[in-house]
Amino acid sequence: MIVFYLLAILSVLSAIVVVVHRSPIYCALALVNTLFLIAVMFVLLDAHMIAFLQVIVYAGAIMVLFLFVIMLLGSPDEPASAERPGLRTVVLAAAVVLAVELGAVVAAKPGGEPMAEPPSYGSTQALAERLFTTHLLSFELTSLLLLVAVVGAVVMARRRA
Amino acid sequence: MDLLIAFAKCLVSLLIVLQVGVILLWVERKGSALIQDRVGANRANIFGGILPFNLGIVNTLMADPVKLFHKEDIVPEGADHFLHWLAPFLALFPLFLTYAVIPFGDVLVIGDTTINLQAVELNVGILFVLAMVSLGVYGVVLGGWASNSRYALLGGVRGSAQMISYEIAMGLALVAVVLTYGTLDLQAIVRAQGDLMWGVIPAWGVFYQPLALVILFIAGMAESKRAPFDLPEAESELIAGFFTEYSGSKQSVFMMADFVEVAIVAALVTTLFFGGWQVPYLYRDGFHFPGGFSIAVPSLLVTVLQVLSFLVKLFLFCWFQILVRWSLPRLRYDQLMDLGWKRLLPYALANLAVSAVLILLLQGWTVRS
Amino acid sequence: MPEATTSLLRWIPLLPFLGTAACIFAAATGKKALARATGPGVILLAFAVALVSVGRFWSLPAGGSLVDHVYTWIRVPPLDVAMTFRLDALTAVMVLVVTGVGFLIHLYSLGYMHDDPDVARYFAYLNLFTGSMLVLVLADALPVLFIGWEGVGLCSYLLIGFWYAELPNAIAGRKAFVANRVGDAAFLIGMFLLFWSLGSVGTPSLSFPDINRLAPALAEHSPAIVTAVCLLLLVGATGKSAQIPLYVWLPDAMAGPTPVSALIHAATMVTAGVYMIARLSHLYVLSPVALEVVATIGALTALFAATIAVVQTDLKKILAYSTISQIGYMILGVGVGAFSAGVFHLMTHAFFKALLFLGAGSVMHALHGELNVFKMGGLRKHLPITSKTFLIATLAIAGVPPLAAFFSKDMVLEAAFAGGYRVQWFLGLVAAGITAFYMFRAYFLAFEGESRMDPEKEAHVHESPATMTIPLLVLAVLSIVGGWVGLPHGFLWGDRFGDFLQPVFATPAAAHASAHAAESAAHAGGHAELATGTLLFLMLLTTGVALAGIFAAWRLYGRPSEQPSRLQERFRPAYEMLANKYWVDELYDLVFIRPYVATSRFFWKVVDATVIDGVVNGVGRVFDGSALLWRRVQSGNVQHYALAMVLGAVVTAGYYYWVAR
Amino acid sequence: MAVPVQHYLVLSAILFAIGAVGVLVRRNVIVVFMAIELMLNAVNLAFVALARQRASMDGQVIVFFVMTVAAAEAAVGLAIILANFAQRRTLHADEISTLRG
Repeated sequence: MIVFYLLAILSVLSAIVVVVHRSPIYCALALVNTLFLIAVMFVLLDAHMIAFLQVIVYAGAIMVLFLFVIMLLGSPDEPASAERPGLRTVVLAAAVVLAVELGAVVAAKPGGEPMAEPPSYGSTQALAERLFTTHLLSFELTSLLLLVAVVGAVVMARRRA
Repeated sequence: MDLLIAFAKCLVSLLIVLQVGVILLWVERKGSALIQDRVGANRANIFGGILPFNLGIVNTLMADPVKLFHKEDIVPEGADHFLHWLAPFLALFPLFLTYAVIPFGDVLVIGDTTINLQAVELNVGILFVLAMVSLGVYGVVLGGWASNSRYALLGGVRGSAQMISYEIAMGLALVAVVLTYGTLDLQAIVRAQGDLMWGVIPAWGVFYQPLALVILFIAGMAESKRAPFDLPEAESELIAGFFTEYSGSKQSVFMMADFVEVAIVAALVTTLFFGGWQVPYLYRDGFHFPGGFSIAVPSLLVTVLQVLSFLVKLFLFCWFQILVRWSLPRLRYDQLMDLGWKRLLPYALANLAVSAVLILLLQGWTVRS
Repeated sequence: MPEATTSLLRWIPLLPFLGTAACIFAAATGKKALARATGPGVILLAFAVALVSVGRFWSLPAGGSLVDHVYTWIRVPPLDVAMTFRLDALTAVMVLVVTGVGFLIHLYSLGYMHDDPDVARYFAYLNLFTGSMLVLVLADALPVLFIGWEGVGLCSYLLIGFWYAELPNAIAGRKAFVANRVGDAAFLIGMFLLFWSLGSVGTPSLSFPDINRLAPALAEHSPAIVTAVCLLLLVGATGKSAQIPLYVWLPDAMAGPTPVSALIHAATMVTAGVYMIARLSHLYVLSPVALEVVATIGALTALFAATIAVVQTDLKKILAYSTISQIGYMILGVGVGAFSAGVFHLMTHAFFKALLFLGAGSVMHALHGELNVFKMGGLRKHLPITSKTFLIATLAIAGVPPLAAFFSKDMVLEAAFAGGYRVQWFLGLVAAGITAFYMFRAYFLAFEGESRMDPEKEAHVHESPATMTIPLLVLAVLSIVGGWVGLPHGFLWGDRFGDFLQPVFATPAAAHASAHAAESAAHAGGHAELATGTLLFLMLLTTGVALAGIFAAWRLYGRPSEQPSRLQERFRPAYEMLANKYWVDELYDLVFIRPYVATSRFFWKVVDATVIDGVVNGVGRVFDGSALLWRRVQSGNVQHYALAMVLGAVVTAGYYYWVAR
Repeated sequence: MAVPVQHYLVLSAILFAIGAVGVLVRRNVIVVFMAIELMLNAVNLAFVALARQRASMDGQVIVFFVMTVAAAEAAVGLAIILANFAQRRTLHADEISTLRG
């Protein structure tokens, strides 16, 4: 219980750093941190496999790629932009309203105690069984998507040369 | 009591990895000297050479860290202080954590208490290893970037690309092993290797998955950024790569991480392919050789033998890595990428596919539960 | 009715279609040899399959049929059209004629089109045509028949305009297409009307067994609709079969290669209308009015076209008008309810008319395209086989016993007489005499007498190669013996052909819809009720008329004489009228084409240019103007778009929060 | 005592909104991209929480797919950013306003 609220507060703070910090590197690190905290929450929610995938895929691969690109492009710190204060206000207001609305809407519907879970819940095997039976087609399509992404990335990268 | 045991196990684990790391420092010095036909570290010999044997190891174990920790900590101008400080620890801690899931022995039975000799019992141990290894790259990247130095930056960029690339082959090789044993739990994998193939050969991973072993070993060495994969450091090109601008204790942390990584690769190889703590034909109640010949051994002794077996294997593979490092020249960058993407990756994929088919053929189509 | 399922029938049309594919490939790659081999080859195979199928059909009990369900084409309840082929007696005759005569003409084409550079394209079209025609005759449902119907129309257009580089040929093709479209439109409306109206008496369906089954109930329910359907379909038939009023395209269709004229515009396609009416006999017998109209149109066309043929000088034009005239006989036959007689004449006509056209082609081949009969003469010496076979065909078409058309034409006329259609019978009889006259006129002018050829052409005159003469000989034999399967009743073995076809057709007697039908049933009920004496008299009468026509032709053209030109002078107005084909083309031009063109021009210049273009440009201008305003939204800045999305999400979530909860 | 699923969902909504702000106000496209990843993760959290609530694995399966898509998106997106940078020498979202390369 306490662990969750600790994680929640930390992850919100960390997410705010992602959005407001002027150095892209720090943004990326804060995001890694957020992702890591969310992974821990996944563990709390009995989603072990997903939690580790979160670390391996997001923190270990995707975010490294981001850092790689940031370093490659030598991305400078963003100046504190005072050019669009109006926009900023609108956006913040919209975001607050959105958060309140979304929170209210999603929190209002479900309730009660969580359902009893089978002993294998969250295990690699349980995930794999769903993945390779009910969602087999989606899974195979995912492989296609990744292939397309690989080809697309290579083409984009090649064009520069 | 349980908490105490857990704490003790973690301590043991940490001690093993730390000691292995420090000992490797010495082994590497003397070993490289041996290979290059020179004497190696030979100063500050305790007792001034009175003893008939060299105690350089003590020197290295004690003096080197002490010296390093006393040096000035230099942070380059324009560097990001926080990240510069953070990077070495980001490099080291995930590696320590990795060690927590490596089993270094079977169970220790004291009275009624049975203690599993693994710091953290995790049923997705291999995933944990992969996760931690993939986090190790942050130390390199940040170290390179935070130093505000071209050399360091280049080292960091190289390091991140290299580690991401080899992680894939490594992961695929691991998947093949997981397929073979049907579990992600490292302790369970080691236990499964206690069986015998055809009643004679220990059912070690090396016999089931030889190709995965090779791939994992190569990828592991690439992950640890040591020759012939030391492009991120590449002293002849980048001075010291991503930790060019480090000194004193921070540098020692980086070097520590280097050796710990070696130890982890060795531990992984041992655990997954060479039976971990298993001693051939040794069971909980003693030796049972094929042919019916048995020797009864006390339980405690069995445990000691197993831990020793694990350590011996661990050092063997550490030594092998040092041997490789000092034997082979550095790859070119394109060769590095070719090896990772065009050799190891396809081989790992093929290995996985063949393994999957064979396992299905041998075990039938039923889902293992 | 016993049915036997088979998967053989689909190959009959499929083989020619495969041949088309092969020939298109050959045309694209220039492999003429491939086209020459596959073009006739697939038709021969189709003929063989047809023979096997008919053999299997033969072993079925009377009234049976072979059925081949290939797949379900359209299923939009209540419309359910199956791609099903059915082979019954009528189809058996048609399939054998189409594949048999078709093969002979393909064979002939090998020689005739030998030097044409586009021979592959030619065979592609010809195969496509044969396949479509086979779909038409094998179809078990009206829409499937319509596929073939349209397919043959398309191929006819393609082949008439085969030498499209010359403008008149292309125009002739277009004319054929447009005339056919008029008929097709009526056909389609008839088909829809039939489908729609069948819904009132049961589950509507367009397959022939269902139409036959439901037709009596429909006639009971609304006889006017049956008549309307029959007349609409008849308009379709007049288009395809070149009857009044839509016959005008057929003479122009002679612009195509001569084997094409033989196959499409004589032997097969133009008889599709006859086939269609015969196929729907169960529907037609329920509408005496429609039958009356059919018979009248047939008889009128027979006479009308025959008179025009008298003054034509172009050999192929003569044959074209004679085709129109002969199809008139067939229509007359089916119109008087003697469906088997009509189909019988269709078959014999296929033999001798194909022979005539191929003979004409052989002459053209020899004379390098010369077609004017006044520039021929004495060809008998140079073209022995062609002239002999041509003579046989001429005798056959003239109705000289015991050649083919004698029996078939006679049967049609007898049926008309017996059915009480006396006026139509008389018109047919007169047309028979005129037919004998103009055919022998053509024969005498072309093959007998002195040569009127250009000397240099005469030097090169030669008999055609074997690939061309063998079909001539085969068809000549068929023209002689082809009629023997349908002798008058009670005469030797009698009307085997009619008996064979009998289970397929309805007889007017079977219908009890109206008083007229009952009356005609009382009159006839078939030829059997004619007294033998009457029968004999009729036969002698037609033979006499034919011989009179032949004699007149011999008197005028069989020997050198000034009489023709004198007659021409004397009956100048009549001659002018005939030579100008009753000014029908001019009439159509005045009544239909000019107003149509004028209307089109109006729509083009006024409606399209101002109204439609105005609307289109106006719409463009409106968007152009508003775009000036709206393009500010398209800033190109991704974040502005994202902001719009987020605001949308805010509104949506707000809706669910405050309103929809 | 278990944390009520609503709390997870509220956290998810907050993180989502923070990510949305990042997408809207940051000029650096890489940071914008990272904010999108943050939004994806917020949704993932909601999925996993609801999956736990309903004791159904399907929510986790969807998260698996989201991760895959995110990986593909990152690969292509970063490639585009690289190509774009090579072309225009900028990472600012508001300067990249034409599709022409």
